[in-house]
Amino acid sequence: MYENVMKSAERFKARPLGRDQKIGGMKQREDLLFMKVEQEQAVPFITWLKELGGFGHLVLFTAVDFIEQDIFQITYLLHSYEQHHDIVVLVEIDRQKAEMESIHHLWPHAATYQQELFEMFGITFPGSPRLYEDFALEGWQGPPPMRRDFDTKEYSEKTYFPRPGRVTHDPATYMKEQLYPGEAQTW
Amino acid sequence: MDNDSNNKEQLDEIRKQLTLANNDVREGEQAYFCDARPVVVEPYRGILERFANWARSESLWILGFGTGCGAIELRPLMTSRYDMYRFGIQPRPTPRQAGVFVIGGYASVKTMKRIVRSYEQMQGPKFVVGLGSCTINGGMYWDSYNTINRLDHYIPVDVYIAGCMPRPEALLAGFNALKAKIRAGECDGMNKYAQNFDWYKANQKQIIKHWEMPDYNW
Amino acid sequence: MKDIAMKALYTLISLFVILNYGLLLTGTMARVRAKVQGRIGQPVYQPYIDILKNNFLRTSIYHGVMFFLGPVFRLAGGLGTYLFIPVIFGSTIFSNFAFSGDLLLVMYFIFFGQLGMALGAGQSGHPYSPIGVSRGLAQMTAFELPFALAVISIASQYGTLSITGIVAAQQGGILNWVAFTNPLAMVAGMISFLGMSMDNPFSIVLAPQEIPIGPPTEMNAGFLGMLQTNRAIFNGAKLVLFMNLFFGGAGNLLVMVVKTFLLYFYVVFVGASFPRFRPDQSIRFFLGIPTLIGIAAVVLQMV
Amino acid sequence: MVSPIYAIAIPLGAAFLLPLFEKAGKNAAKALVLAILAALTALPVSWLVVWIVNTPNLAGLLRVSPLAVDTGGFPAPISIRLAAGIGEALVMALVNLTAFLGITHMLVRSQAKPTGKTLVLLLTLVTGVNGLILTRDLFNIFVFLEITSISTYALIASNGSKRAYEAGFKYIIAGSIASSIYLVGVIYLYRLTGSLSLDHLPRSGGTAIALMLLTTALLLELKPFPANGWSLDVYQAADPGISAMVSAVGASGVLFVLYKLTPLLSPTHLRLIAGSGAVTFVFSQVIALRQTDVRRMLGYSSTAQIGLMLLVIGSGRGTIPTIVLLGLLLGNHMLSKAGLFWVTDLIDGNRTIASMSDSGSLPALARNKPLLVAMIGILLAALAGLPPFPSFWAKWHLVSALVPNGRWLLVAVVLGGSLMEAGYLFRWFTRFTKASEDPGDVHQERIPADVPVTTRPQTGTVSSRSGKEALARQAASTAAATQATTQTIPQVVRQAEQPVEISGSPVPTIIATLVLVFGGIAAAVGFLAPNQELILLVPLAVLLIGALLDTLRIPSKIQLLLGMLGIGVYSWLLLPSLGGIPLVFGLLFLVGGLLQMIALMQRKGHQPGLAVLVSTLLFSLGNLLFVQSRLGFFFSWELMSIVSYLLIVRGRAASGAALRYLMFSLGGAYSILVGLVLLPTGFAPHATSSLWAGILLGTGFLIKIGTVGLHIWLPGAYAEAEDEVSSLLSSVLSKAGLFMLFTTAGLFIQPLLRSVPGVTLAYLLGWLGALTALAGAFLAVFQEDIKYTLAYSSMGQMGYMLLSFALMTQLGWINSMYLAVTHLLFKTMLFVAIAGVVHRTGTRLMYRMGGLISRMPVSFFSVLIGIIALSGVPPLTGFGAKWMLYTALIEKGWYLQAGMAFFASAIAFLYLFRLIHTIFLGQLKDEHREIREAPLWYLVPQLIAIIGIMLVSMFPNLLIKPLEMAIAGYFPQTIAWQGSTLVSTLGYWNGNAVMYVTMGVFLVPLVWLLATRRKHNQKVRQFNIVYSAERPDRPQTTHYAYNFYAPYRSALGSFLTPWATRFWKRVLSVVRVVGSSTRRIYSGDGQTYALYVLLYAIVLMLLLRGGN
Repeated sequence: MYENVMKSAERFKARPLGRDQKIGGMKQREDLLFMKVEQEQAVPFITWLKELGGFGHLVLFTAVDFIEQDIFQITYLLHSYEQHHDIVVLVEIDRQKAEMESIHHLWPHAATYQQELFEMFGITFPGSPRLYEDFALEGWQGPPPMRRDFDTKEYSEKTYFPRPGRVTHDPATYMKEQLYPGEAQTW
Repeated sequence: MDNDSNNKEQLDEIRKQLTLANNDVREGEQAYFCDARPVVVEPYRGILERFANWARSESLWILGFGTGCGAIELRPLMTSRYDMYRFGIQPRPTPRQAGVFVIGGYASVKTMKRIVRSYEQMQGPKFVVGLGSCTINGGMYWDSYNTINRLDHYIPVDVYIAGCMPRPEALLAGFNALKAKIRAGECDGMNKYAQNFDWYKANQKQIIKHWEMPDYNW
Repeated sequence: MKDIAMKALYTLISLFVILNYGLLLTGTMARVRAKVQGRIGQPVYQPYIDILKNNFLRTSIYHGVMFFLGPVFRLAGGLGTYLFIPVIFGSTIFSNFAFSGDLLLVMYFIFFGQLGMALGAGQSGHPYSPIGVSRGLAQMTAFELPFALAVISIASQYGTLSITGIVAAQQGGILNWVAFTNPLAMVAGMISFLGMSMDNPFSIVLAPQEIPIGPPTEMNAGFLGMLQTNRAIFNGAKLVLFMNLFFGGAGNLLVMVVKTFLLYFYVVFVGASFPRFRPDQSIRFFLGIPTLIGIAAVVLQMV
Repeated sequence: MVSPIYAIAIPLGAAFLLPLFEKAGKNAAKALVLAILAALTALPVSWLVVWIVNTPNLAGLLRVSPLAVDTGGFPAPISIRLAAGIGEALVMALVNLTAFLGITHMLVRSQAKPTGKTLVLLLTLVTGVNGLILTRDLFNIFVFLEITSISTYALIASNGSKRAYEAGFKYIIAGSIASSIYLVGVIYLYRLTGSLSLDHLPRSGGTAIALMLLTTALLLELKPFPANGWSLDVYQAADPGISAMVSAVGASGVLFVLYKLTPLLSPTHLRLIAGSGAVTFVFSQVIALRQTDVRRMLGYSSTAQIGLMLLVIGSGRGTIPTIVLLGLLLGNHMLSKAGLFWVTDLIDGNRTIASMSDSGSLPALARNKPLLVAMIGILLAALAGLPPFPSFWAKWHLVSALVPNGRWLLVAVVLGGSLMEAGYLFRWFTRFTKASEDPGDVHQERIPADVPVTTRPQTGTVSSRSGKEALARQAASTAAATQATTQTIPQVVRQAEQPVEISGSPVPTIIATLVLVFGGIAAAVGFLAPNQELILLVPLAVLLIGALLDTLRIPSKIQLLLGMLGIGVYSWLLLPSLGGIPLVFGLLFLVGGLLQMIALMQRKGHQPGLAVLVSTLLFSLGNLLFVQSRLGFFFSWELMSIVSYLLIVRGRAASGAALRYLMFSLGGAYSILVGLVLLPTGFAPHATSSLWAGILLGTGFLIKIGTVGLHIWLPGAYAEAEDEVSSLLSSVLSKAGLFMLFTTAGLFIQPLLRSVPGVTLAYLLGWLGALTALAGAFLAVFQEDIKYTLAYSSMGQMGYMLLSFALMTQLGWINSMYLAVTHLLFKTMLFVAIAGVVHRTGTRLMYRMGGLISRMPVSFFSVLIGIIALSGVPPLTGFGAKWMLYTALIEKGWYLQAGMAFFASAIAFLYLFRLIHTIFLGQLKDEHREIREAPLWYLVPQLIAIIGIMLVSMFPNLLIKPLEMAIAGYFPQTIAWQGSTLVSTLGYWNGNAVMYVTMGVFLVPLVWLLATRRKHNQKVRQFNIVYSAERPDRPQTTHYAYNFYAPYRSALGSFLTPWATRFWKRVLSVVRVVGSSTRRIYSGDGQTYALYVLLYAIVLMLLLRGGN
């Protein structure tokens, strides 16, 4: 399995994030593989995975805003029922030109993910059905709220009548001081 | 009423004020909806109103609409552990018949739209219980882009129950507080809403786009 | 003139008794159900407060003339049904207007309220209302069949369709009751009574979770109060009818209270023990065994 | 008197001289031919006139001595004698008239005018036929046979087409074989007896085989089944004008010869002739059913008619002389068949008329040339044996001759064949009225796709960013779609509206039709006069007057007013003379009919046939009230059926339904016919008779009532007829069967089995009634089409009436009539109110309506009252009916029927609620936002009916007491009155008190609500509903109406299978299969046909041997 995918990955210029490589300081599961692929090769690669690689199930489809590198990382999580194996395809796209090929022709339900991604991140998927319709936010008029340059606190304060007198405590200190003063040492 | 034309014009003027423009209803759909404004209804006087208030307080019908995570606390309230029926409280599936609206925690903008519509469909006098911190000041969602912070800017609230989550005991205490308030004749959210309708509506419309309904959902 | 005045007075007394009895019975049974569920339950007088509260509501909405008349029809149906049944055997006060017609009149007058209510609910324009009505009517046609067969069996047994006559024939000991002289008719009738009560196995009409309470979805305030009032009276009327038909009627109020309480208790007992049927299941149920029992009861009278 | 010899000499001479005349000018020759034929027609007519003037009565007329001429001056055995008796004169007149009209037709038509040669041949043919009719010499007959045959071959072949030559050749082969056999027979006979004169041949035995040879030959000439394949190509291949001549004229001569032979023949011969006729009749009809070409179908019909006449000849003497019967049938056949052939000739632009399958232009024809279509209708009715045409009377007398002799097989053949004939003839006729949308079968009514009616986009929410564009795009696309549909519709219509041209003059056909009509009326007068029942012809007079007004294009309103006036006067004169049950039904028919006619006043302009048919229908219903004789009754009954058929067929998509109605009506009528003949004491009220009479009459009446199993026609007829006419049919006409049941009630009370005294026909009727009530209710529940719902509801209600009637107790009968009267009132309300709704909304599908209460409050109120009255909810009239029904049932001991009836009445609630809810309550549709209340003419009858219902509800004894009086004396008294309380042995009912109590209990909560909800009770609109905090998208998606009782359907499962429909479909398919497989014996090969002819002859001979 692994070899098979790797062989084709070369064709699509997909780069595995090595199995032994620790991501976030933890060892990966045996049945999970991360692949990084260029934007142009992403959909062909996913198509190959679906049609020939046996990864018939689109489990998850989301995006991460790496504002520091000025990219959106799009994440496709695929699953193969035959091999009991997951594969994560990571694609980085330009944050300034947030546009990605649609995969709704592979999985119809991907259209809904894309609708959500458009609403939350402003990533467009040309040709995706109902892309510009409201998904979760009815009549949202601000910038896409999940972009990290969108200041939700400021927006909230501006929009939702903050009640004055709100105090924020650090839970650990607050607990120590207020609730369990005698047991402070046990913490 | 005489047929004096002056008088008639005046009446028309008054009637115009009593009807809503319903600007948010789509073209050609005005005829589907009632366009009357909510009106302030004077309470009965004296002992009759006190008696009525007692009856209202002893028969609290909750609208079965779990708007947020706090609604989970209503279930144990119904079952044998807490048994809210003892206090004359029972759930009701339709706003037409319910008298108490328990806002179960955080209210996103999307939910808020439904809350307002349902609130308006309830028949007065109607009472609102804000459940959990989220309804008071946004709670843990205080800086969320999509969750309101203060419920009382959108609909009149009679009782707040603080906590995240408040336990069923707190809810019962809240209901009892509501009962006391009702008996004291202090719960007049319905008239408050009607009186300050434009303010409430402006607040609601500030956050809720695509209203697509009449301004007051009869 | 004096006669009419007296009759009016008797009617008022009779209605007063049945209204209070019906409300208290409803309250009591709610407590019984609560006990089954391990709760304490609402106060016995809760139905009174609910009706009061609904009538005290300051605003209300209506959808049109038929919507307005729906509850009127319903309550008129309940009152009429009750008033055409003699409640206490041999009592002038509680004989009501039983002289205007016999059992057939009562059986058909039950439809009066249902039809009117269905029309009122229909005008609300809410899709759940006609869904509820369609289920209710469909179920009604099914449970009326065994009931009708039971009634026919009794009528042929005693040679009368007069309720007073049927009660009179059952006097003189517990063994003279239809329940013992014609047990098949009683069984068929009592099964359809379950359907008529719309309690649990057959409560799909209201289905609070699925189609929020069905026909009266849009009913509010005073309209709802009127429906609740009717519920008490109509329940009482049905209980009295079944008591008269199968269990020897009642010679005084106390006997009536005991018998009807037990009858209602039976409904609640079944309701608390069984889950709910789908409409097609309940139709098939009533058209099956209970109808066969009813036919058997009728055939036994023929041979 | 002119000698008969001229009848032969003139045409023969003229035929030879014609080429000479042609030299003088074509027109001279044509004029000569016409003059000769006119003279030939006039000749026998002149004899007839002289005889009729000289003889006082019919019997004398039949015994008049024939006009005989011995040729050559020698007496008969030596010379050839020509003799013309009454029969000869009659047949000759008909033959020559038809020939005259036929040649005229061919001369005046625009294309394929006959050449001189054709005229010569036609004259020769006429000569031959005249000779056949007149001569009394067997060999001379052979000569004329040959003359006829040869001219026929030549005529057929004169068309010049390949098919015509082939057809002619086959004809020659078969004809030659027949001639040879005849010649052998003649020789044999001469050898045996030494004489060939019909008047001198011995009537004793020994000549059987010789006579059989003659008979066989003549039979073969008459194209008997199955040895007739050779003749049938003629009809399709030859010129229709010539087909008409061959079909109408050619055969009649041979037929008459056979008739002349009958005195010589033994009973075995006759039986063979009758059998041959019967076989031919029935099989030709079966095959005709499967024909796709109209001329071929008419050809089979001709063969069948000849078969019928053979049957008449062979079945011997009946109630009236054979010759009269034969004359009626022959005249009817000749004129109608020739007329039909001519019509196909007239409208033969692209042969569309001649094809059964492709007939798109026929409706256009009906619109453009209504008179022509009316004429076709008359000709078809005559051919099918409907009153008052001659063959109707012949059919009656034929059956009444056959039944007492116990010849059941022949009766079955005659009636079954006639039924099939009416079936295929009118199937063709319905093509003229067929609309583009014909629902065909009732159980598969097509529900059109729900086209988007608004141009509004259908999505609930539209995104902010591109919302406007999306909205605009959607709106544009919808608008385009709408435009496209509006553009295509006129195209479709234009396609259907092909102009239909008439080529030639219809005058000869019109004359034939008129002769038929007047012959029919003369026959009617002749047959009805002996019983002093000429008053039964009043509906016919109305029909004629109305037809006249219609041709003058008098507006329908005026016609209707005249009709109402006429019915008013008629009722005024008739009703006081009636009493008891007839009076009740008289009021019901006539006054109820008047009520219905008010609704028809809504029609604007000239509606061809509407007013006249309605008036005629009501008059013929009036006939039933007082008719005494069996024949008179049967005449009135059939007249009513055919008139109501014509009314139904006017509906927009009613052709299939109307045809079903006609078929079941005729089937019922034939059943009644046999039943009537079986009644020994004649038709009189409460006659008691044999069981079979009861069963047959009962079946006929049950069909009219629409009992379950026989109800197939009912829903379609009621639903597809025009909306106001449906009301008339359902509320008035359906009671005709019930009335007849009441009138013949005595038939139904005898026990079926001696051992079980309780089981009578009435007992069966009771079960049927209960089943009908249940089936009607169940079928009504699951309809989407409102008129089908009402139609099935009518069926269910008729079931209650039947059940009550069948009880045969006082209360039962009172209830049956009480139901009949109240059903009239509430069905009027329902049907007319629904007619108004359909008129305004333009749809009959319930789920497309909704919320109309605000737009049509009066109609709503009327429907509300109607459904309360129908359902039996107190305090309105329905409860009285239910109370009486159950009381009577339980008194009688019919407990299970009572249970069934109760179940049916509970089911009725389902469809009634559905009816009122889906139309008037729920969500108002956009397209109905501006509609108005129903027209005033619709409201008036509804209001009258409401007043009636309210009165009867308030004071039930207003109706029940007169009904009680109407049936006083029939049954022992089982009910009593205590004030206004009706007391039975079981229970009691005080309608008055119930009304007061109900009003009381209704007022109390009403006043309470009005008082407490006086203020701050906001009236809201249709979308202000609790919709899970959402808003409804569109009224269409919010209105719960389609498939309303889905759970019930799934609960009942296979119980709802339409068994009856399935059964009748199976019957139809069996008949069709028989037709198709029988048709296979016609291989189209001349040799095979010749073989058939020979085999046929041999089989006949063998049968004769076996018979001896």
